[in-house]
Amino acid sequence: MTAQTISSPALPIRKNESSGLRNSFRYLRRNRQLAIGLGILVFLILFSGIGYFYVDKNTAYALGAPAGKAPSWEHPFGTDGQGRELFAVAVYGIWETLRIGFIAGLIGLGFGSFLGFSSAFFGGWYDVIVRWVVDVLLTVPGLLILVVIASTLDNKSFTLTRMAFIIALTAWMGPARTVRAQVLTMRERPYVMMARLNGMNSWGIIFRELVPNLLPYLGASLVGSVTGAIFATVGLAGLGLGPLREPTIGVTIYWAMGQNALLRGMWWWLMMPILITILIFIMLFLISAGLDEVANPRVRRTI
Amino acid sequence: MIKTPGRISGGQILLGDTDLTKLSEEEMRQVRASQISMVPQGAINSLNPVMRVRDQIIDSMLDHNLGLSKAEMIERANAALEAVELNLKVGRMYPHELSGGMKQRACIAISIAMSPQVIIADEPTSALDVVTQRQVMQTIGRLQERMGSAVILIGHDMGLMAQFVNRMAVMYAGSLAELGSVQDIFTHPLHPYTQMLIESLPVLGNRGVFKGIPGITPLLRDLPPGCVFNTRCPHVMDVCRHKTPVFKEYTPGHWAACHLHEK
Amino acid sequence: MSLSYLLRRILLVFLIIWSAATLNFFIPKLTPRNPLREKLLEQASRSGYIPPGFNEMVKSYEKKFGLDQPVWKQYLTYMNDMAHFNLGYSISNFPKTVPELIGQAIWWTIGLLTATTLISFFLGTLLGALMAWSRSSFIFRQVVPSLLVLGAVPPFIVGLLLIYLVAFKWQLLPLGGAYDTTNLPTWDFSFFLDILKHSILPALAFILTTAGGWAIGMRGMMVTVQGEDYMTFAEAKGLKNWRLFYRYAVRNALLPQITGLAISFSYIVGGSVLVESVFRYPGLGSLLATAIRQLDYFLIYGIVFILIVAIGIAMFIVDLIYPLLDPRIAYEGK
Amino acid sequence: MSNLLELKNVTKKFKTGTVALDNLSFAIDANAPSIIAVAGESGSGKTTLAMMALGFLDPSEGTVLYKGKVMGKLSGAERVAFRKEVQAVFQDPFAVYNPFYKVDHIFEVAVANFKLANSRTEARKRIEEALVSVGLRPEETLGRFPHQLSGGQRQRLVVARALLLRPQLLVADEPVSMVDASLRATILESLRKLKDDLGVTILYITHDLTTAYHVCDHIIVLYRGAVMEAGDVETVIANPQHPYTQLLIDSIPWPDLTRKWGQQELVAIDDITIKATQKGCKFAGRCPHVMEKCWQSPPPLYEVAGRQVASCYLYEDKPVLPNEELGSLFKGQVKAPTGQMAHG
Repeated sequence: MTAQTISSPALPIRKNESSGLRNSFRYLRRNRQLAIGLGILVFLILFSGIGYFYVDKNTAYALGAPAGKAPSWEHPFGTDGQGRELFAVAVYGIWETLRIGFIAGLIGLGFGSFLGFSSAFFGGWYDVIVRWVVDVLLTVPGLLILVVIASTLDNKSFTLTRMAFIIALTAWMGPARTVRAQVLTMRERPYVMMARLNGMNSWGIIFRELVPNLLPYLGASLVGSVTGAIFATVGLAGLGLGPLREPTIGVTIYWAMGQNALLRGMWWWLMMPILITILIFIMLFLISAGLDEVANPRVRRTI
Repeated sequence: MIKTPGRISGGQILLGDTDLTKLSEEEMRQVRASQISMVPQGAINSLNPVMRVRDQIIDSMLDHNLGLSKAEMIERANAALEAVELNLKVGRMYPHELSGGMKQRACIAISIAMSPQVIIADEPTSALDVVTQRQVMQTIGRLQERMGSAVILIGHDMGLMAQFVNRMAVMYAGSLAELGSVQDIFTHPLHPYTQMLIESLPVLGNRGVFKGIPGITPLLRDLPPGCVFNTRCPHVMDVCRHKTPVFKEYTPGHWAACHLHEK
Repeated sequence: MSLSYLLRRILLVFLIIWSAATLNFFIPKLTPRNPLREKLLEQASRSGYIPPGFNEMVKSYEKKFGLDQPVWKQYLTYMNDMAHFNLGYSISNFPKTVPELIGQAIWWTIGLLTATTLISFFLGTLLGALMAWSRSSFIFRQVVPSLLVLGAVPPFIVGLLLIYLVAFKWQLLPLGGAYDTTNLPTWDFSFFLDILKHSILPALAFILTTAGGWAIGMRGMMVTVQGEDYMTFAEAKGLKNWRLFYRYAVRNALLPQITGLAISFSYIVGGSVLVESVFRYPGLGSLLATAIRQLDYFLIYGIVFILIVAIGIAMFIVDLIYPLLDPRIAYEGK
Repeated sequence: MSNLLELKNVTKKFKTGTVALDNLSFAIDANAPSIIAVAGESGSGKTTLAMMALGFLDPSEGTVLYKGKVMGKLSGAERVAFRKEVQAVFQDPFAVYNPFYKVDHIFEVAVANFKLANSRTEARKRIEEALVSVGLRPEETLGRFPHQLSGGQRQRLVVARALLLRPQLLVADEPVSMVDASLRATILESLRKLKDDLGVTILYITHDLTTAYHVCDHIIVLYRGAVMEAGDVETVIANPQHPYTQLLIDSIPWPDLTRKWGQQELVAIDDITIKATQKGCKFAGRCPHVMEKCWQSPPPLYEVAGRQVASCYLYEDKPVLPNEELGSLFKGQVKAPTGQMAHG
């Protein structure tokens, strides 16, 4: 007769909601791209992390080793025409490249998502201005802006960390746009109304209701800005901008091209940075595709 | 149109004397729209947003060797639009310029353009307001009489059934529970599910009485043995739990699958 | 097409060009010194002689960036110059002006980029559509997708790889340049073939890396579109497979791709600068790389400015085409 | 006169130019708990009205008053009180849950923000009581994620939340339209218990006149942002006076073979021609009885019978009820529904 007596049987629930770590591993088994991408990342970090302690940094600079040696047991990746030990260059170059990428990517993501959140949530003129600025700056190639900035600065006062900050200047527009779009759709969700009915204020809604759901997007955005930043470091160095003395991947490419490595028969000089760059970008691509699958389960199977 | 991984594992689907399950994909394609057509559920999104309405009527004729000239096809498309009481102007419009009711009528125009023998209308009005729903259903009804086709109305709204259909079949968890004329079903329901379904309907008068059907529908991959309704049936007997009832004709034209009536 | 749409687009182009010009004006000003003047003098002293008219050039720059003027006045003068494409002299190629040098190089860039962008867009979109189409053959659904990884790699890196393998190791195609410099350019068929031969590798580097992006985007849209009600209804209409594919699925999935095309110009140009410089292709990219090496500031700023203007115009053209393809935009605001 | 919530000459225009509500006035007196149906088709402005009552939308013109004070000018404490006293049940019982949290979240936040309990155990006890009284077993529902529960369970949890908060006004926006038909009765029954046992006034927003007829005491019929007819639900549904209400009720597909559709001929609507800027009666374009004056100015509310008003010039000889007194219709003794909700 009355409502109390009915209670529909609960839907079956998987027993033992085990620890987060085990769940993550189970998830990685299904999301193979993410797994492989993260695997490469761990490998690269271990490679340069361990190398950091065992490889003499001085050999990574010009005249630190005999010049023009082909790869051998003694010089695993060979040495370049100016006497750099390419194995040492790889160890420090990977480290520096990833470091620049992550510093610039994190700054870009932080600033971009702040703008995205605030403009979507508060709207009005502020939103209009942010949107226009982002639209315009997204149209201007970041690399060209960086070329103008970097060429104005003095090569001597250029450190890698400073380079990271400069690159961060062009890394925030993408996150600002994606975060804004996501917040705009999420802001209209009924659970936000529910939170307001529960007496939550705007900041509570942003941090307790929206941010947790945005994590996959923020992750994907971070990978996006890191990719952009690494592209920019390698690209700038390839054009001959930035600290050209430092042993980075991009700088090595610059010297290998400028010194006609191929014509001088030193193919390893060019191949080492190229293969490492390809590995780094494939890693970023796989991670971003994997995260994409987390964020939009609808468009599964990216590879 | 069963999408993979679904497939038809047995049985026949007869249209006249043809078994549709035996047709090749190409033959089946020829059958669609020209002999069996569909009025879709979500009319709002069932039209191609980048094509004009009339082109969407014509392209299906183009793909069914009708031997018509372009002009004749336009003629026919216009006739279809007129049949669903749409202005001919609508033919040159894009879907986003139409209201919900107009889109649904445009969809009907597409489905009847080749005068099919069977029109399958799958909840054709579930997204529409009651007045628009009535207009759309009355349009379908008039067309059905004029073309002499059969309309299969699929839906959960018993009210709509009572208003529109002649014969109806009640399905529960993938099986037929009852089949009969709409009078039979509403006045002498045989199957307990049908009875409860009818009792749960709000009617005018008897205000405040409003019943539900306790329990939940079983999952299709995990059906109970015997009669599929035995978990919710108030008249459940032992036999219902292990033996599947036979779908039988009890009075002329009135069929049901229930052990209660098997003597 | 609604007027407000058009106005918004025009405004966007102007904002892009204006910000490019402003960028070129203010960035050099960020350093406390007057780097332009210093560099000019440094250049002059490095080459050991002062070319005729050099003083005049210095003066023209001093006028343009004159420190005696208030900043807003400098800015106005500068903007006026930019509006007339008065981009100044090249320091290392004096007395050639920046527009002259750009004028020689820009056609190579435009030619290469237009061709490769179009090929890459159509190829990638088609592959993406076929990959997502449920009735495609095994090759498209299983094999082609693994090639998408190439899209992750920057174009110039693939360019270097191609140079090493195809041009250096197997010696199938030239190492770089736009034509064989041992032949004097004569406008005949063999010269044309020569140009084509030289452009294969840079174009390939570009197509291999950008087509993947188009394919991924298209595949995502095709998956979405195939789940739409109008696809189910279209199938129930008994349409032929190719009509379903082309008129219904591809036609709708293509729209976001076109928007993507407008947005991607920035990436395309950024990537092409490096590809050109790797292949020493005589376009704006190589010119930029040379300018950077020779610290030829006005040339750098000029090239950056022109490239951004070109991007703005290309975007505008795509935005004008878009409403023709999507009736929902065309009627907006009617 | 103590109105909990009052709308005075409220008009809402959206940026797109659509007028969602047009000069609407009415008041809800929390001292005479009742269930008021706001019925209308899509585009009638009923959801706008709900959002406005919840304080999620501001009117373009006119004022919304909460306990006699203008909504935008509430003090901090009054604002908190408003938030607690005016609650809602929404249409989609999935989307109201943040997928990141377990379903407990909607209870826990409410308990914390409105200080509903002194300790965790007390909070837990009160939540469980609320669940039990909507027919849910706490151990089967709490601690789960929304996707692990059925639609009926999720919606009953939302109703339980309303029960826990004991609001004075509950806005129920199509609470059963996305719930399986067999579970509707339970949810509607819970709503009625909220009114009977806790004295909660309920604004039942719906497009479905049949459920409105069965659970509500009063009804307001909206068409394109204006009131067409209002009054006791029994009178209005059984004996509609406004041509629009007549059309609506005539178009309901009753599951009754003796009551066939279409006693009244339809005036075909060419949807394109209806303009938002139309003066006069909103229904004039579709009305079978349309007169010249219908196009001039909107008709006032005529008292066509006891506790029943219709905005239609057909009843010009009847006394006029001033717009702002619409709320008075919903006060005083109400004839309770005769039957009882039951479960088969």
